[in-house]
Amino acid sequence: MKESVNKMTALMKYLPLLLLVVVSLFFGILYPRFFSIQNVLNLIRQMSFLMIVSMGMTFIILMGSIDASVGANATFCGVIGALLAPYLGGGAIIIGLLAGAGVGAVNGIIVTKVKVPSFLVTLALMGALDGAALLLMHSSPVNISNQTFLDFSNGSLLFSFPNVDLIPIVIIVICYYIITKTAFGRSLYAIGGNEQATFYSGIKVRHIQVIAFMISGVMSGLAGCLQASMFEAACPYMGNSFLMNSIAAVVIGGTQLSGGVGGPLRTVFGVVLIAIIGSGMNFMGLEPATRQIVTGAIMILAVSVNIDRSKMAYVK
Amino acid sequence: MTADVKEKAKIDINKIVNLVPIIVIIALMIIFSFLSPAFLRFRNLVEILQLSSIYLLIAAGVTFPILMGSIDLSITGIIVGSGVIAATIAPAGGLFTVFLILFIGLCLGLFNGFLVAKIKLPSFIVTLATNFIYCGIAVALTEGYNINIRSNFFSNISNGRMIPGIPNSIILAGIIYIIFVYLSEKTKTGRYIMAIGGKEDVAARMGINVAKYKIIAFALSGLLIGFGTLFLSARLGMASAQLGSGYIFSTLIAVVVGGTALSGGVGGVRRTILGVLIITILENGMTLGGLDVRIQYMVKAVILIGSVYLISIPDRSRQDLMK
Amino acid sequence: MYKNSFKIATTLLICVFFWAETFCFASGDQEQSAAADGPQKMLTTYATMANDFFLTFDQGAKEATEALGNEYISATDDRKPEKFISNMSSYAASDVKMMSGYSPTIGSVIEATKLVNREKVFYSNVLEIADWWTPLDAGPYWGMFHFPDARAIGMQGGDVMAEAVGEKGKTLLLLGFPGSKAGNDRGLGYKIALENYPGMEVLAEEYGDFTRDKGYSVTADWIIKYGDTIDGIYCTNTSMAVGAAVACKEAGLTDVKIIGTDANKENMKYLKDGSLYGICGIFGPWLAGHAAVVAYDMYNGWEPTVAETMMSTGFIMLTQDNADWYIDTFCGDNLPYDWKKMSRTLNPDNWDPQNLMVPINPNTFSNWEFVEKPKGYDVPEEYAMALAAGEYKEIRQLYLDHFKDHTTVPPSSSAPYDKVFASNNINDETVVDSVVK
Amino acid sequence: MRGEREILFKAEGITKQFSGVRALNDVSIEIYKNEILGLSGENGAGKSTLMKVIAGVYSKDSGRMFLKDREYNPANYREGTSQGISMVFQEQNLVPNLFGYENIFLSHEKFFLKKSGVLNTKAMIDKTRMYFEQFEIDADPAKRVSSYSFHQRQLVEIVRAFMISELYGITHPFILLDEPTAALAEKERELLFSKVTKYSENATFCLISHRLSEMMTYCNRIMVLRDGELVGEVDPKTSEEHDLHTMMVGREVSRDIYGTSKQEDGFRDEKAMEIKGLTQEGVYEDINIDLNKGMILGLGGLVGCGKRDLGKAIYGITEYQSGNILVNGNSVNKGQISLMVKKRVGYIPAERKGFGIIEYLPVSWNISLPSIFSLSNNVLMKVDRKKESSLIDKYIKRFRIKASPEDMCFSLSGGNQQKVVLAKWIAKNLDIIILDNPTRGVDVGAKEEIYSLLREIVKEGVSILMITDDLLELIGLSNQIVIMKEGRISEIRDAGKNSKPTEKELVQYMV
Repeated sequence: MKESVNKMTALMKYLPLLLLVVVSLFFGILYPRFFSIQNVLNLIRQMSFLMIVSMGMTFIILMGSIDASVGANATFCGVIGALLAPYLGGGAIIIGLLAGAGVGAVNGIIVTKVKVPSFLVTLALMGALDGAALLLMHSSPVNISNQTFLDFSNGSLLFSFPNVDLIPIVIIVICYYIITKTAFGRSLYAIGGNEQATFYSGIKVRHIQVIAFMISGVMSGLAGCLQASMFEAACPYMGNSFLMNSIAAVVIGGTQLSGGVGGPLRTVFGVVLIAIIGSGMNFMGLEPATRQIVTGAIMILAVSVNIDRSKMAYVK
Repeated sequence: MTADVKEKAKIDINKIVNLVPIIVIIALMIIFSFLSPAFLRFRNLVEILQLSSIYLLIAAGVTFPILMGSIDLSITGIIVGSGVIAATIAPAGGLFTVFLILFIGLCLGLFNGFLVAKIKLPSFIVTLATNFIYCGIAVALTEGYNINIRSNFFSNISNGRMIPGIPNSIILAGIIYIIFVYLSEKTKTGRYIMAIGGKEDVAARMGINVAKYKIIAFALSGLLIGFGTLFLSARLGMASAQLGSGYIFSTLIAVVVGGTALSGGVGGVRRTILGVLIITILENGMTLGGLDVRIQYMVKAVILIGSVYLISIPDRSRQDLMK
Repeated sequence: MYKNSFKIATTLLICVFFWAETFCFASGDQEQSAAADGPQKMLTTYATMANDFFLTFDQGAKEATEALGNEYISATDDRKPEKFISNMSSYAASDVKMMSGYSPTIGSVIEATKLVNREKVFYSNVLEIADWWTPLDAGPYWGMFHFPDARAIGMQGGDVMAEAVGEKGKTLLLLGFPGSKAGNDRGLGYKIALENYPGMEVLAEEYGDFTRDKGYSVTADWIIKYGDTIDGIYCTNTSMAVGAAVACKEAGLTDVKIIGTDANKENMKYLKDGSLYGICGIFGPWLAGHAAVVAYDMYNGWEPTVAETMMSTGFIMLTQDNADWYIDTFCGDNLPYDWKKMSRTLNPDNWDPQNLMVPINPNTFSNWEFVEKPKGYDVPEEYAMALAAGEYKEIRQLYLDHFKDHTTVPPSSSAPYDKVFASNNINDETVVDSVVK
Repeated sequence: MRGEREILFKAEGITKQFSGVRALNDVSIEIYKNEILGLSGENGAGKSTLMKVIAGVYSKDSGRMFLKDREYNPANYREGTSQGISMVFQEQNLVPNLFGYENIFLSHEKFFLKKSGVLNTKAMIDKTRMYFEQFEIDADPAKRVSSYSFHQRQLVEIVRAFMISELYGITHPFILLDEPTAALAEKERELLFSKVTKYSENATFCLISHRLSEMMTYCNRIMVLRDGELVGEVDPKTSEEHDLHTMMVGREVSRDIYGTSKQEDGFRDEKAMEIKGLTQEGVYEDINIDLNKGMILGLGGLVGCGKRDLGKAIYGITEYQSGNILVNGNSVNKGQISLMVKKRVGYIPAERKGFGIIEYLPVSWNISLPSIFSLSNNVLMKVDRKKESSLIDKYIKRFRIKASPEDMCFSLSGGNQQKVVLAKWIAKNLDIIILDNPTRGVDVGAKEEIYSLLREIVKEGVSILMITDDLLELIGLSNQIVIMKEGRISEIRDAGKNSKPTEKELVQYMV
């Protein structure tokens, strides 16, 4: 009986990829240009922000927590970057990232020390950050003219490979390494699986939680600054769409909100799927209504394909 | 003997903690009454209640899945869906429209429940997805415009005043709410939902048809959101694909501030009203007080975290870690 | 155990409410007496602060209100109709007698205008109006509706585009979000205009949600799909236009002509540096300010004639030529208007709207042309009678005569767009009026 | 009582397979009215499965069952209960967040419906209260079950059996007890059995327990299962515990499962841990214990005497008011688990599922969890997979854990899970381990293995502080025994290889 189970799980492994292939083939056949290098780059570029944020989100969800402040945080950091760009140029980005880390730390500390469920803390903080961002930008876009800051997205460190396309890939590699290869990553899974047991095993659960939230914060900050530098301005609410999309991406990938199950590559899958569908539907020029319905349907399909029920007590 | 001591102490804490929301509410009212004299005007308080009545029904609705340990994020979708579909079928705004709104709300909820209980998918993502779908349908039907329902009967459901000075929506919503509080506490359904929230496997073994009651919980959520939609559309005299945006977070927060844990099994519909009042009073008071919207966001954050913190004291004494 | 605490809760709340009720009558009287003299509260409502259009909108209303020596209140509703209504009614509850502003969805106008008539509050609004719902339907307290005609704006955009690409080319159309009447009508106008140019075609149209990033991503995909065959992109607001411009720049498409709508500080720089070809200015601050002034006049006894209840207002087309003029005039710390001068009650004889205003005939209102009337609805015949009585022509002439202060008119140097336009649908087909300095 | 041999329940040729694996093979038993029947066997022998088949939790593949000569095949547990057969499960069958009475009538509310479809809560509470008094349970039916003590909850489940069968007009219920005493202390155990014997005047019981001694004392007959087959019957009156044990495992077993013979008393006289005047008002007061290197120090006492709280406090899970702890001579500041672990102190909690293992992670990750940071080089924090896997394999072999490293922990038997928990600490090679009821819910075979493992590691110089409710374990294993009573140490007694105290001697210090 073990055999059959193994077969099943093996199959389960490839179903998501199959889904991805089917979807992209579908668009590819409809529009040959869909597979052009140009479009692949365009795709990567379009998914870059979401990819970065979702990578951060993966850390949090693996722990069984959730970070609802990613979007607002991205906006906030973007604004800070944009405001400082004239004075610090590229350095503004560093500050932006630090700001993100700071916000993450606040999240983490409230969650672990004050002990309020992360969902609420981050949700409340989301509001606060939106407010702060609006105050900072006086409610209207902050244009950026500083070249070094703009090069952060449009320049290219590697050959003629634009940074916007490069950075998310680098981030994926780093996150993959941290989550799957390091002790830190391992303890994330442990916390997600059974916080108490992990705590009793002498792992510094609180530290790890705070650090994870900080990582997620930095990722949001990075996405924010990148977006700002790409659009040459930090706009109000520019990060709004990240929240739901990043959670969706992570969960579509098969990482469970209860924590302990999943991983970075699954998230990559989720983001790629979302991006391909989005862009594909732009190609088809679908009505927004149809888009929403398709998106919803595919989300359900993807989850039902990806979810590994053998690893959950029961589905809530 | 030591246990007893602890027990006593705990009870005392609980007593206080259960009063926290009320204390917060009263504190807010006093503060705002100084911030703007108009706040405590009878008409304004009525306004607060009328706004709350819609929130209340929706929040009460989503409390059921949450009690079960699931979650319903398709609030906006159901509001938009039920309103628009009903209005396209029966724009006249008669009894039929009313019935349709509720019925469609129920059906959309049922669909959520079916996906969660039968296909066994996590409610979070399911409802997130169905939210897209329902909104999509609504937009498709209206091309995004809104359908005005110009019938006095319809608008009287919300704006009429059987009792002079008090809009019907307050009274009706109150009655409906009480009925559902009763249902959640005094009937099999409510009890089973609590049981599923507490220990699903035990509930199943004791012979409770878990799937069935999961579906029921989501259906109830749908129905109550339908009621909310009814009063909302009645008040604005229209159904639209733009309605109900931003209800998700405020209602979820209201539920939790009311003392229902997202982990399920703890709390109840009864207390959701407090959370709702806190939120509506906050919004109304700060607007009247002429506070900058951006500041409002921050104040909200602080007060909400604060009250949740106070409410969750007894739980924390049990669990020393938080997710 | 929490049951009894809950009982306590309810009782306490009830107490508070009763206390409140008694308290409210006491304080209420004081309010009334206080209200009689001294500065009045004037409310302006709009969707959200996080939007450059509404930001300047707020500025206009504020300046106007304070110029009239009153106290300015603003309320935002984040595009939530229910919040919008509840804001209005709680301020009505606190004896605010003058309200003006923008309503988040067209449908909510009906309830809002019913409300002001219930509460006896003087109200004047801008931009959004419910289908087949006129001030006379709601009642006397809804004074004037201001409307820079969306269709006309779009049509003008079409002409400008055609001119820009030499009457021959493939263009794209970026709409707002579904359900934004203004957005869709601008798009409609654009397409209508292009029908006069056989060489012009619309490759595709798409909703861009009025945001920069959506505008970017949609355009990016279009570029992949249509390559460099794209000659122009018409956007129903400027944030999307900027997004589109960024996308084009990245793809190395330099000579794509992009036209946006709503001119404001932040986006002018893109017009100047040529990444945008043109922007249509609709004078948001002026709309807000004038609406406030109307509410003020009504509070002080002025009553609009039938023709005045719905007015079409002026807009301009900005290009690189007159960008500097616009920035100098409108993007300073203070707006160039003399708000007091707009008031009919403060200056009964030499009032000046300081913008082109033309009465709208609801029976032929471009906004409702393709919307069928609700069952049993008919436009109040006062309008038809007024038209027959020639009132419309008078009013139109009246406002033209009083429009002396031409700050809003571009300098004649900036040909060809040296006019301020306003649609005029007194005749049955939509015609565009214009005024030159 | 065994006079009139009236058959209450009969099962013929019950066979049950789980995806190919035979759990029960052609089992036939008869159960007489008013008797207490014992079912014994090693883990996986199929006794729980048999019970669950009888109770209707599982459906049998073949065979027939009769209840009072009537054919009986329940579709689910609920049908079983409504026909008078109910089960007290090992993992308790109550919903913690519901009230006592709600739990009792859960899914049988139909008897308390008003016409309006509303539940008659008052009636339910009254009925429950009545029964609680009748069965001498001092718990408030209108309180959440989570506030009941473990022992109370068990009684509640037994009472539920009576009440439900009464609802369905059955005066004589048949109650199956699956390891009811696993988590109970001496006194409570006696209490429970005194009740069971009392109830058995108008009920029939079937009992599973890993404590053979109590089976021998309280059961009328004991059926022994091995590998899903009935291998024989033992009459407690005529035979003794060792025979039963032998029949269970099917081979001659040593009479000394605690490995007392292997016990070494001549351990070095250096202190591994000193506890000086540890005090937490009303829980434990002025505790002074010295734990020498390489010794097993047993900490006994009644449930609620504060011994387990003490253990938690020492490990830093809970705070204590005064006193201090020295590890290898230097003191540690309180309330910091990670710090204790750094000082090479480990803790094995009694609630395995809650605090010991991580159910939905593989065995390997569970074992390497405490040492994971030391397994990673500090530069890039990379875990050294080679080292890790070799470590894991080593301990899986050494502890004879019957599972592959990839298996999820929840799929393991209690014994193996406990071994995993033990392994994860030994793998970190500690100096001191605090054990809280190390063999709770573990079958005899596994117990023996765990005991011998403990002996081994002690030889390697690890010192063990063992907190246990099981007197025999306490006596058999410890070099030194500390008895606590109402939060204070009432007796410290050396328990050398040949100078083991008797149960009586110790019990007198407990009560």
